[in-house]
Amino acid sequence: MTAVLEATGISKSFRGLQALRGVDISVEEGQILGVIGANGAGKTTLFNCITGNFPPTSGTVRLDGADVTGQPAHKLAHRGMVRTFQLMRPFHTMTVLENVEIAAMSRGARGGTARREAGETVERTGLGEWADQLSGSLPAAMQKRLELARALAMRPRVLLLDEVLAGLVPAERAPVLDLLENLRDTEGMTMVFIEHIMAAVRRLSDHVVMMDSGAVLATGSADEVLTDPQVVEAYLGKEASDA
Amino acid sequence: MKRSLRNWSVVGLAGATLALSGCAGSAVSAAGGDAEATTEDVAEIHIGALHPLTGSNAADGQQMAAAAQMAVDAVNEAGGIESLGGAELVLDSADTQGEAETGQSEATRLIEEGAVALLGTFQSGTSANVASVAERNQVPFVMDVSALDEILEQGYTYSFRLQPSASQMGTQGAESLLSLVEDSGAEVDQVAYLYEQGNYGAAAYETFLAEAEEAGLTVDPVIQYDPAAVNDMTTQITQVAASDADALVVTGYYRDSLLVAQAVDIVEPDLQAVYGVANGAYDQPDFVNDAPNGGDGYFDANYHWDVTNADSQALAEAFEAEHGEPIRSSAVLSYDAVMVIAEALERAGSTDTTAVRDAVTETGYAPLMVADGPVTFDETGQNTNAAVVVMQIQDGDIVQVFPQEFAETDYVFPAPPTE
Amino acid sequence: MATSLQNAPETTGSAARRPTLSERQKVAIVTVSVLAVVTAVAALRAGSSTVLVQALVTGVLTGGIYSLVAMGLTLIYGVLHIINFANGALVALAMYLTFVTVDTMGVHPYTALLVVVPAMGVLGALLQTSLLNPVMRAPIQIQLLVTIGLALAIENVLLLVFGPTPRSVQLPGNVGVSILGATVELSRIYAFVGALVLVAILSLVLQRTAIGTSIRAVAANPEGARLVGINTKSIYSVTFALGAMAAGAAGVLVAPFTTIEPTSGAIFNLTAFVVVVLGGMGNIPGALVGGLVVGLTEQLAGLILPDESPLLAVFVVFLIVLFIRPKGVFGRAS
Amino acid sequence: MTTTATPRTSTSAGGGLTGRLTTDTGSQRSRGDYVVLAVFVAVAAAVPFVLSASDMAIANRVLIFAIMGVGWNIMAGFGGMFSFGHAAYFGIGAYATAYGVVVLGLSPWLGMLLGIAISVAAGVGISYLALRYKLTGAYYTMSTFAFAEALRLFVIGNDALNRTVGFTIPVQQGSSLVDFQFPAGSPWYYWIGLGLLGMCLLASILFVRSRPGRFTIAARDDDVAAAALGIDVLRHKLFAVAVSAAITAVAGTYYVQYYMFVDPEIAFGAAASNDAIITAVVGGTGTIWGPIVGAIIMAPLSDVVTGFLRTPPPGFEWLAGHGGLDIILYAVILVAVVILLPKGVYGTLVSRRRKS
Amino acid sequence: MLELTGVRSGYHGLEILHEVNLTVQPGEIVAIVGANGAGKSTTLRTIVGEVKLQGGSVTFKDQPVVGGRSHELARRGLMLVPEHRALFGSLTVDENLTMGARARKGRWGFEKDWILDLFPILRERRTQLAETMSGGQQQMLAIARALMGSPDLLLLDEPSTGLSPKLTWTVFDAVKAIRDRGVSVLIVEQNASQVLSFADRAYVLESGSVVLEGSGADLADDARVQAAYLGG
Repeated sequence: MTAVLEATGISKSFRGLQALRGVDISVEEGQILGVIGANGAGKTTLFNCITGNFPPTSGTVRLDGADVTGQPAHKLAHRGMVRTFQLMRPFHTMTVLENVEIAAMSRGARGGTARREAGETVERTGLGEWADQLSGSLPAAMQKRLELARALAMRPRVLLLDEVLAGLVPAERAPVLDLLENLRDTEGMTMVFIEHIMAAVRRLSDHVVMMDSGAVLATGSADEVLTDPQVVEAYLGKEASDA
Repeated sequence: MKRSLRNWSVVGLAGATLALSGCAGSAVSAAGGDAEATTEDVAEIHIGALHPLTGSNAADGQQMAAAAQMAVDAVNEAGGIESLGGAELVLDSADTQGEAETGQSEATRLIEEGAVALLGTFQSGTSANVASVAERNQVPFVMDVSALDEILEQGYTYSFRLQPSASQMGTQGAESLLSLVEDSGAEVDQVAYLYEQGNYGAAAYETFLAEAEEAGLTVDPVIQYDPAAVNDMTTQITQVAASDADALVVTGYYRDSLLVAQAVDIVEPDLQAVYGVANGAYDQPDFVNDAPNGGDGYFDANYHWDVTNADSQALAEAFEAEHGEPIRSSAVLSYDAVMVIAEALERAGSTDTTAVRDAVTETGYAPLMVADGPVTFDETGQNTNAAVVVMQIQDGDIVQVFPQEFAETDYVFPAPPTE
Repeated sequence: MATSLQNAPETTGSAARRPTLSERQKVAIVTVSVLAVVTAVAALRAGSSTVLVQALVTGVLTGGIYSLVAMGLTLIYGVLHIINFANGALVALAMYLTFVTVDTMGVHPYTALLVVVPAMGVLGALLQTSLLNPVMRAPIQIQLLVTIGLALAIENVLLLVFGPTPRSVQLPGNVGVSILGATVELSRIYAFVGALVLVAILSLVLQRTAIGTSIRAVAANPEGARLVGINTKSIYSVTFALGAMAAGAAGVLVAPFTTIEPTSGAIFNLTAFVVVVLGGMGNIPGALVGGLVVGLTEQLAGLILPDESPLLAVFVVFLIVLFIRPKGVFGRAS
Repeated sequence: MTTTATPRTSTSAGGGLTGRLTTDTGSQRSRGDYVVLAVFVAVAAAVPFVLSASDMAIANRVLIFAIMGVGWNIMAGFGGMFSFGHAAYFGIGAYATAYGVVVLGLSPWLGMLLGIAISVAAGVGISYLALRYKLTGAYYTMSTFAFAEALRLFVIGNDALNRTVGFTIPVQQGSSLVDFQFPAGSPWYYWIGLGLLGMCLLASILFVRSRPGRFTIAARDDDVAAAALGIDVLRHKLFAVAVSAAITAVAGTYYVQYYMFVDPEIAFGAAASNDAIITAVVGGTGTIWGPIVGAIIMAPLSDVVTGFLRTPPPGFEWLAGHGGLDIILYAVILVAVVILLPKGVYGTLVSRRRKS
Repeated sequence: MLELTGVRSGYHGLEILHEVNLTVQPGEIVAIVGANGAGKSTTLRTIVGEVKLQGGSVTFKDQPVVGGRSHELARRGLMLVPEHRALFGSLTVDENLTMGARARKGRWGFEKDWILDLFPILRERRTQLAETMSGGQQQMLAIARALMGSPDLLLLDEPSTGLSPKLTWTVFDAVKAIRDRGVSVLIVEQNASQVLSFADRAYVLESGSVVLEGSGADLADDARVQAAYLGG
């Protein structure tokens, strides 16, 4: 099997500050890759480089084997790679339904179709009762779901999720995890997700990459990575690994 | 319509003017009585005056409105419009704020309120706008001040202009300069020309150039500038100083012409004279206060009220007595404009605006301004007898010095701007 | 360029790197060589070395005046991120205050500084406190609209009070002097020196005084400033007051060689914006350099393209710089 | 385009007024907009039967302000690009019409199309540069301002465009719809202007409901999110600029045909830009109807003040003969609205109603 | 010293913190730990009044904290070092420290020398611009700047972010030294094990609510804390 998404040697520096140092990741069709690491490790920057928010300083991004490095975000979205944002970015003057409708329209759905699809997606992501609320005044947890709903309305083949569970109480997490799992299992959706909640990482990831200071520190299965002494030290601090 | 009345009109007008200077005009008004047999019975005739009563030209605008009112009062005192049963004139004065749109809406309002003729407006842009309103409403419009040639190049049949156009002033400015030089016996072979780069400056310059070249006068260097942006004229005056020019000719507005004077003062070019053509500063009393050395010796060829004319002097005295400030030439032009309209009404004997327009076309009114003769409009509506006079600043006073017939005192030439 | 207040809000703050010396040298070399070529062309067109020298000297002097007028603008932008459209109106107000002072007390025009500058400071503080502080968290356009309103109000109040007739202020002993064969009015030299002094004073205030350090701190990071106990709103008011005082000083120094009308300051508005953008918004010494570039461009363009308004050349330079180097030629690179 | 949220400037070009807007985003309530538009045009069409001829001059000015406000609002209100130089598009419309009529002998309607075409090309060109080079905040605002100024200076220096004099439309006697000329005081100027305004409003409503319009609003709200959802932000913003420039150019044409005169200051001066901005801001940025409300408030100000001063009531006589009062009032209203009603008069009413 | 009672707060009318109760006594280090998005930073920002209080109360030295006036709080002796540090990037190290002292209003002070002894690297870089320093140095400068204001209570938001383990310990050692001079410290950390090893007391925050509280040592051994981070 070939990698659907493959990023090799991604480096990024901002005004001389090295945020990424030669990061390699790849994910195969229908698989889920978890990306973990402390705040400031460069996870979101990696997403930004991959999804075309800004070009990497060096390195290559391949989607379905084609070099898409530096292509603008909107083109990559139409090639099937869609992302969510850690800091929610709703179209705040629009309702939840309209937010999702925009995504459906962008994918190409027309008028009533876009609206119907948006309604379905809204229901599917548990936002049904919020559909007519202005997205700007939504609780954070609902905005998180909206991020996901909008991305799903694009019917992506590769979905990049940036801390989609953050801010959700455990009871709220389960349906989201179920949904993601379902998407992978029934639709074969490929995913890369940044997450701090390790239970979720353990449950979803086929593969895990641990980042630290802009570089990949460890990679492997969830169990392998989460028991790696280096990882434990970086994550929990020195004493925990000593203990 | 009433061509036969031409002779009468001169008499009638003289009467109106005399009334102002305190003499009774009753003798002539009787003569006017039988001029129009089919008199319409009207009690009042409205004339609309459009001037910038506020805005950056309000000082002129307010004087112009005041002088127009004095003209109306004079006509009414002399018995009103005899041919219309002694109907009184009423001046409806409106504020253009110096803006084209306001000028247009105010002109429309005045016409709607019954004005049979309009006068104004000072700013050329506003006048252009009012002229189109006048044309569309078929109401005569007599421009007192507005120099831009283009206003009357639209084929309008209801618009007239008393003052010399910019190009007339350029031509006559050159003629005056040439005769002045010849008269003085001085040697001027080359002049430098400095002008604001708008159409006003360009028209004055181009006609000046044509006249000068014909007479063999070299015009070089020629320098234009942006009057709205310029902050310093030293470089331009240095260009003049570096040339062989014997005199400097300047066409510009107040602020920039003052900058020229300041630069001339410090660069000290070797010039026999600074000579304004239609200059917005060199005939202004303020300039005497603001300029280095009081601008002593500066010439300006411009329209001006005729200081040598007794009627004009009487108006000036009356104006100063009533309003506490010396009358400006712009105000005298407004006075003349009302008189042209009044005289036309008298001959038309009708308040039909087209009849009034036809009568204006035939006017022969002798103006209080310096002129080559009575007001005579050509087919575009321009007063062909409009003329400039050369003024000079002498010991803090702005005096008419040339040509001889209008001179109140002798000119000084050469008059180097820096002593 | 330590007096730069520019902490571009677009940057993430901590990671900004100053331009290296070589970068700045590059800019300087390009600027100087462009100026040299333009000067050569101007020399050919002028055909006289006297005229060229005069144009260069005049360019430098008017450039100084432009930067003088722009100083308050750049200071206020640097700290408050407000494009103060009322800067020109404030300069005009200062000119009228100068006129009134000289007219009623009969003093030397420059002594009006003692009256005008403090008065403008008080006015500036009041304006910021009452009108601008309430909208400081709004997008910059909102503050821009407030200053547009201010500009219209100030200019028209001046018109209402003083009427449209131009006023003037005479400077005793204002004669022409010769510099390098060029002739220059003394009052313009004083204004140029005034610009230099103002740059020095503002730099000193910002660098060496407690209040100046607070201002720079607020400019650099308003949140951090609040966290160390600085009342940012009062610093905003102090800064606007300083900006208005700079406009006041400019008004006094410019008054002797210009006619005083309600729009006398607005004439400088356009050039002042160009100066500030060229110099890097918020960069005080940059404003001086920007002023010189504009002054020289205007003078040389006047020689090269006598048919066009020299301002057109200035604006074309402005647009090019905006697109190619939006942080200003002499501003920090980002 | 950085994803880092910044405190004072939005990441969208020109900053936008994001966060202070109420937007009629379209789908929920704009069926009603068509009805309101129809009623508005029908009621407004009766105005000439009510007002006197001189008051009609004010009504026509309201129309011009309104069209300019609607045009500006597309770009700044819905597109988030705060233009400070809409005089550029107004002026191009005015000059293209005047040049077409006077020099080329075209019908003013063709002149209008010419104006729209040039205006759109210029707007898209300059905005492409501004967006391409990511001018934001103050720099974007400055660039729009500088563009209008540069055009003004260009015209002043251009002989073919009559330099400072501008153009005067030749007067014809009688009415002609083809030549867009009627006797003075004819209500046809008003009706045509109202028709144009109606079409511009219709364009505005259609835009807000259309795919490009909704994508543009999405990009205004958050351009990064919009791009991530496959929206070509640059293309849609340029489309908004094109619509905005076209509408504003129509105002220019109407101005020229009504006043029959244009010069560089009228066309490209800062006052024209201010009028467009202030009309929309006072009424309510980012709403369909805000600019109409703004125009009704702001356009008659100068005439109202002039009328007031013509016969000042006791206590105000000293104001007669002094200029500037109208603009002071204009400025005070602007500042008061910006500080106290940041959503504008109409925008505030709408959001109050929504809350209650 | 600091008391939060039933605090509810959030942004744009939506609630992030639900009924949070929390106290800090004089001279103790209190830690708040929890996953990303649990509301840790919001708690700190609520304390300094940068986030609007929607219910409950925050008192500092028995006086209520008023929203929007964080500069007054600094003068009363409460200094926050935010996660992004909020340094004055275009000012030098020395100037940053001088600005910090602005908050000092008649309180006993940390001497500048003592502070520079705590972070000797700052002494070498006194004339360097803050924005040109490395992340670790900036963190130290941020703490040093706050200390210059002689706080009675120091709030630290994730001081270990972006620091190497070695630097992290330098910072934590400094925190202990600060506490030892009698200053209360409220510290928010992702690096749970480390911070719990020296905190006197700690709260575990989850989805805007306090789910656990106790002594640092107790919580360090609590399996539920481990679970919160590594998912068990």
